[in-house]
Amino acid sequence: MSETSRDRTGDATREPMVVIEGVNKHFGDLHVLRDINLTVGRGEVVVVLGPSGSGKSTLCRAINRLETIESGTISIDGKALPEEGKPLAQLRADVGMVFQSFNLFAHKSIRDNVTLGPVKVRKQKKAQADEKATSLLKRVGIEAQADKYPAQLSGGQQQRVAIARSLAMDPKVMLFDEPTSALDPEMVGEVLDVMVGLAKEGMTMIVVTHEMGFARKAADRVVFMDNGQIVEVATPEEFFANPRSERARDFLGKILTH
Amino acid sequence: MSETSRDRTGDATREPMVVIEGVNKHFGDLHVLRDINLTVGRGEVVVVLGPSGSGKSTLCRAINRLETIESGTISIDGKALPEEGKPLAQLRADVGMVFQSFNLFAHKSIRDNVTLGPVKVRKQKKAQADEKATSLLKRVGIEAQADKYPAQLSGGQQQRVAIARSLAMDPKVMLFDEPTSALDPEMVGEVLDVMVGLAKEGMTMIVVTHEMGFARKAADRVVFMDNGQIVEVATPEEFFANPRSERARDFLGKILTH
Amino acid sequence: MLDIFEKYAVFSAFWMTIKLTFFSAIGALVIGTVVAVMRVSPVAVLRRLGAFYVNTVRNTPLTLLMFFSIAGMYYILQLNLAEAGSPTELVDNGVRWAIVALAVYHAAFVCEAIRSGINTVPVGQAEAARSIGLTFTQSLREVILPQAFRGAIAPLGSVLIALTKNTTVASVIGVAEASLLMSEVIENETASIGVFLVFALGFVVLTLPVGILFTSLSQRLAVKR
Amino acid sequence: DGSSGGGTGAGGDGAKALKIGIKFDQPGLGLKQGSTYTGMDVDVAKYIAKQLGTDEGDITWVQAPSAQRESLISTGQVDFIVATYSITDKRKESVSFAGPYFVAGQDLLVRADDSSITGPDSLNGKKLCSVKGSTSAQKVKDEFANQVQLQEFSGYSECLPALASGGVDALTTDDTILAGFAAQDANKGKFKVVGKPFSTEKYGVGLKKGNTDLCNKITDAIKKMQSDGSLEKAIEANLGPADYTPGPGNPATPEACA
Amino acid sequence: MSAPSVLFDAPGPRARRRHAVLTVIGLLIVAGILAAVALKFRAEGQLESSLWTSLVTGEVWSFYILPGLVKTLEAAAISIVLAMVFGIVFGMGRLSQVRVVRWVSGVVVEFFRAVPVLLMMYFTFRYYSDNGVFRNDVNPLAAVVTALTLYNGSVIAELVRSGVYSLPKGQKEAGLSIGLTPSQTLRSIQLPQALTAMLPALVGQLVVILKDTALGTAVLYPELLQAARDIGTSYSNPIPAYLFIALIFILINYALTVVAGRVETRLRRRGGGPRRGAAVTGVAGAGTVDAPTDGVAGQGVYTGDASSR
Ligand SMILES: Nc1ncnc2c1ncn2[C@@H]1O[C@H](COP(=O)(O)OP(=O)(O)OP(=O)(O)O)[C@@H](O)[C@H]1O
Ligand SMILES: Nc1ncnc2c1ncn2[C@@H]1O[C@H](COP(=O)(O)OP(=O)(O)OP(=O)(O)O)[C@@H](O)[C@H]1O
Ligand SMILES: [Mg+2]
Ligand SMILES: [Mg+2]
Repeated sequence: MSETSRDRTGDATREPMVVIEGVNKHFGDLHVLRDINLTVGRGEVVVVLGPSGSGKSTLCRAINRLETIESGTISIDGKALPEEGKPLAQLRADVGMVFQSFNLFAHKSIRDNVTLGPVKVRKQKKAQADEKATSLLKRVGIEAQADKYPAQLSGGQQQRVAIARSLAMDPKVMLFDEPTSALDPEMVGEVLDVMVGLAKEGMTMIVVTHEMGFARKAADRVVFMDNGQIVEVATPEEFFANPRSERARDFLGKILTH
Repeated sequence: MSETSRDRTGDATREPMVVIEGVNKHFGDLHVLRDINLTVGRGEVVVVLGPSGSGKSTLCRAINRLETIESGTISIDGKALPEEGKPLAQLRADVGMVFQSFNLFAHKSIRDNVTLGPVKVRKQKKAQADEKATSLLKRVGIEAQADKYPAQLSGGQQQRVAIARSLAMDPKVMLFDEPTSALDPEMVGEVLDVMVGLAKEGMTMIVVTHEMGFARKAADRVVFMDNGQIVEVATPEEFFANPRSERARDFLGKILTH
Repeated sequence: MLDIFEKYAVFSAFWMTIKLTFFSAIGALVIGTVVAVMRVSPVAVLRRLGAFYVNTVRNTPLTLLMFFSIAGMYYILQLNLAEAGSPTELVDNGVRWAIVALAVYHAAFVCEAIRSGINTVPVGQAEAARSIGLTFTQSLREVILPQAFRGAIAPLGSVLIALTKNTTVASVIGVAEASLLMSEVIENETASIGVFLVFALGFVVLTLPVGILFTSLSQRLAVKR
Repeated sequence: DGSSGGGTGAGGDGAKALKIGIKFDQPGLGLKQGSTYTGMDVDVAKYIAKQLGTDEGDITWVQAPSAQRESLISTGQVDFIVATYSITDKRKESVSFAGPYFVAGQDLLVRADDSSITGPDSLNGKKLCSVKGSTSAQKVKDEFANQVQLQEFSGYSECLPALASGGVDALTTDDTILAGFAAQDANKGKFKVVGKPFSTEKYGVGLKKGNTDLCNKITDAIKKMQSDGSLEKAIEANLGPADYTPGPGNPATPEACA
Repeated sequence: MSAPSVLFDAPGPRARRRHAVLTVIGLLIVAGILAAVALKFRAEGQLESSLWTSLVTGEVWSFYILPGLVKTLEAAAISIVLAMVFGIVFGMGRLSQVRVVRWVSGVVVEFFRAVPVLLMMYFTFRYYSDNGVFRNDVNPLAAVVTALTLYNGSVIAELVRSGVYSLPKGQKEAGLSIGLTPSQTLRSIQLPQALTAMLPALVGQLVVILKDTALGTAVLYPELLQAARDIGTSYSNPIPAYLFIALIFILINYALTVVAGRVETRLRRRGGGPRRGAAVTGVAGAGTVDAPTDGVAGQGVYTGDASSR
């Protein structure tokens, strides 16, 4: 508890972008989010760690209301999360989300995957959206594949398209839920490189990952969850060198030994 | 080519357990195994590395004839691989195999998964097989779950059961095909620990894996494959410190940077 | 509307529907299993024959099969399924050949249901069975069939329901089942919605429990993966 | 003479076109063979049409299946029907009849070499074929031979192979229909009509109830057809090849229109 | 054969010899049955050439077979279009947010799926005739189309529903997360994919409809089977005529089945196939990845096919 309240103060120099207060959530009898408090500042990169089932994905999904919460509040850029309808859709447009399993729209070409949101939600002209898509795809290194379909791409390429799709909406914050754990090891690097680039450019990011290298290299803070609670919040240096809680030590022991 | 022939000499002090000579295999037009030569000595631990699609799994599966080969010979403990029927089944009983996706028998309890082979193939008494199963399950740390079904266990637990199932047959050699890549990171360790233990006890093992830690810790030799060929065979120290081939350097670069 | 129960033998017509369903279901299961075995066998010719059976039968209107059955088999080939010279020879042959036609037709679907059951078994299960040294028959008995059977329950249920409804086609060769009676009733009376509902609900009553039973069976026995 | 023509049920303002209902599937009576129509009923209809001032080319032939005859007339889809239409009191309630032009009777068709069947009462223990939903078979069973066995098909033509192969012993319906089948080229010499009709079917021309004008004209036409020998010729041409002779009551005496 | 079989190991030399023996036995049995049938048919005079040659005359084709085929295709085409509309409307109904709509759609769909098509045809035909709903010569078509539409529409409604359900959950979530509203997501993400996933099953359903038009003879609809009966009447060769028409049905339906298969592999290649990423996540992945396509296609196989006549 002491750690979680400590976090509230966060990085005083940053304006808060995502504010999570007193959030609780059950799945049936299972208490998956227990009184979560977390503030993420503008431009901050927060890595969420924790064992399987600790509630990391649920937290991530709650932030754009893919999961509803039972109590507490979540606000983004000062606005409370709307409950439904157009306002909720508008908010989600401002929050990019990258999934473990990519979830590219299987029936649309790569380009159309990237332009769908801008055209349908942001009401951009198709030509304008196309232009932007091309530059985003170039940035993630797959402009050559723009006319292919998702199934024709490797996992690493698909995930980079997914990132471009999110970026096309000019999101205020981006959520990543284990973006590399469905990838072959040789492809992990190419996706992490894109993410490190984003972090450097000042994107606000909440990243659930097991890639300690990324956490060390790009995170401003590490949040360690276990059993639905935030157990520890620290800078990566502090956290990896000297985890305060027993559970975090145990977890790191398991992950880092091999 | 020079490397592959070099391997034949292998470790001169070891009696050969698995001998692979001049093996070729196509899938349609794709030449997935190109003139493979490899000798694995008794008690030796060989780690097979290589990019996705390089033929590692195919090689592994060819060793107990889950894939047929087109030319060349494979022999185990001095006996050529039988082509079918009882002799093939008997040989397979001597070769343990652990799959990426565990493949526990979904409709049988953990205990029955482990005792099925001993009872049906080795014709052991049920009581005796049960006793042995209990001790094996204890050894891999899941004796408490013996009466559950596979779906009720975590991935790490399932994979440990799969290892116990293979061990119950007292195999002469064990094949592992990416045994940890379907696992959550915290569970990788528990499976690797069991494998390291086996290696220490002198089991002959052929392990396809991306876990460099395991390779460093337990392997006697590392075999690097690319595009259906064995490109390099070396001790782990040599291989990681100073890969001779361009392709291996490239591969290691991708895997180890993050 | 209820007086049709007094004027017509509604229940005995449905009893015929039930008998047709029951016996042809058994027949379809037997033939379908044999064809399924052929279709999954490693022998190319048997696989082709099995596929030929399924493709032929499945693409022929049941009405035609029904006609071939009685006209071709009984009247032309003179395969008598009843006691020759018995006073019920024709009726018996009609019913029995209808059962044969229904069985032959639905066997194609049973075959596909069984195949889809086998397809629910991941290849890894078979490979694991082989890799611990089980022989062909052992891995079939211990690992594959127990799982395949459970996977086939739901599709088999669908076939049984379809079969129940398809017994109505026996009316084209004059078998006195429910739909023949209904066509008689609306011929003599008028085509009132009420009469239709009586017969339609009869089929709902017959098929609903089958659906519920098979769904719950398949869920209860499902292999958890 | 018939130049006034237009006694059509519908409008009758001098139009010469006629829509006439006939059977399409009864050889010898009303059979559609490609674009030609043959049979006794067809000849009768053509003769009547001619008397009404309509050329053969202006006749539209409409299929009039038994069950639909009344509604074809009442909804004006035909001007009149000549389709083995028996005059009964029940039908007179909804349509008017001109005629009868012919008296048929229910009879039996048997194999040419079968002398054991001499009439309906010799059918006990025999097998009888008829069409689904027809009352003629039921009549045999109820009134003459309660131990007769019944096979019902959708059409008479399906009974014939069964009769030929000995699967059934007799086919029952109006003697005209039977004679029509027996007179077909492919059946010549194979079957015979027993020639002991056991019912009286007075074939009339059905038309809209209360159209006495048209009824009278048709009655006149029928009388003329009888007197100039055309009717006899039509019967001989269509049913004669089966050695059929019209039963008692022929030539029929048309009734006065009500 | 390259795909690993659940049931059989790769054959060795002894197995291959055994297969050869079984091949010969199988062929002999089939040849024997065919010979016996042919002999009996000849004895019954059903193989007389005159009975068969009449089937290949231009007259029979232009006056019976082709018109019958046209009628069959006409009824099938109208029915499939209406059934699609019915199916999409009620399928969406079953997915509706409004409980009453969901419930009513459910009852309608379940009812019409449970009632035999033939029963429905008998009834609608009499009902239309007695009440003069359509012109008399249209009544049979109307009855056929009504029965086929209600039944197959209900099956398609289930296909739509299961198609949408079988999509990976992530597709909907990805749609929502780029800011589409739930109904936009249903329309531009879920439905198109569900429809493509359904396409093979839908073509399969076309076979069912085409085959079921043959029930139309029961209400005097002049389709192919009726044409066969008419040929049998005109040329006194009912058995050859029926066999011949059966052959036509089989060929058409088989062609459609092949088309359905092609469509399926095409779709699989382009999009629906198992994704590499999902497969790597492991056991659970391996199972669920195939589920969407198999789910729909499978559904098609047994609800669609089996319920056909
Ligand atoms: N839709 C759901 N219904 C019921 N239980 C759920 C659901 N989603 C998640 N859970 C459960 O909630 C708990 C937290 O799940 P969550 O996915 O948030 O964990 P996680 O930390 O992301 O784990 P992982 O590393 O495995 O992804 C787990 O025990 C999970 O089984
Ligand atoms: N049954 C099969 N049919 C056709 N091609 C196959 C089959 N199995 C494997 N392949 C192909 O053979 C090549 C080698 O496959 P293999 O699975 O041995 O590679 P791998 O090194 O194990 O890769 P990974 O790291 O992805 O498991 C790949 O290109 C693969 O697509
Ligand atoms: Mg998660
Ligand atoms: Mg592999």
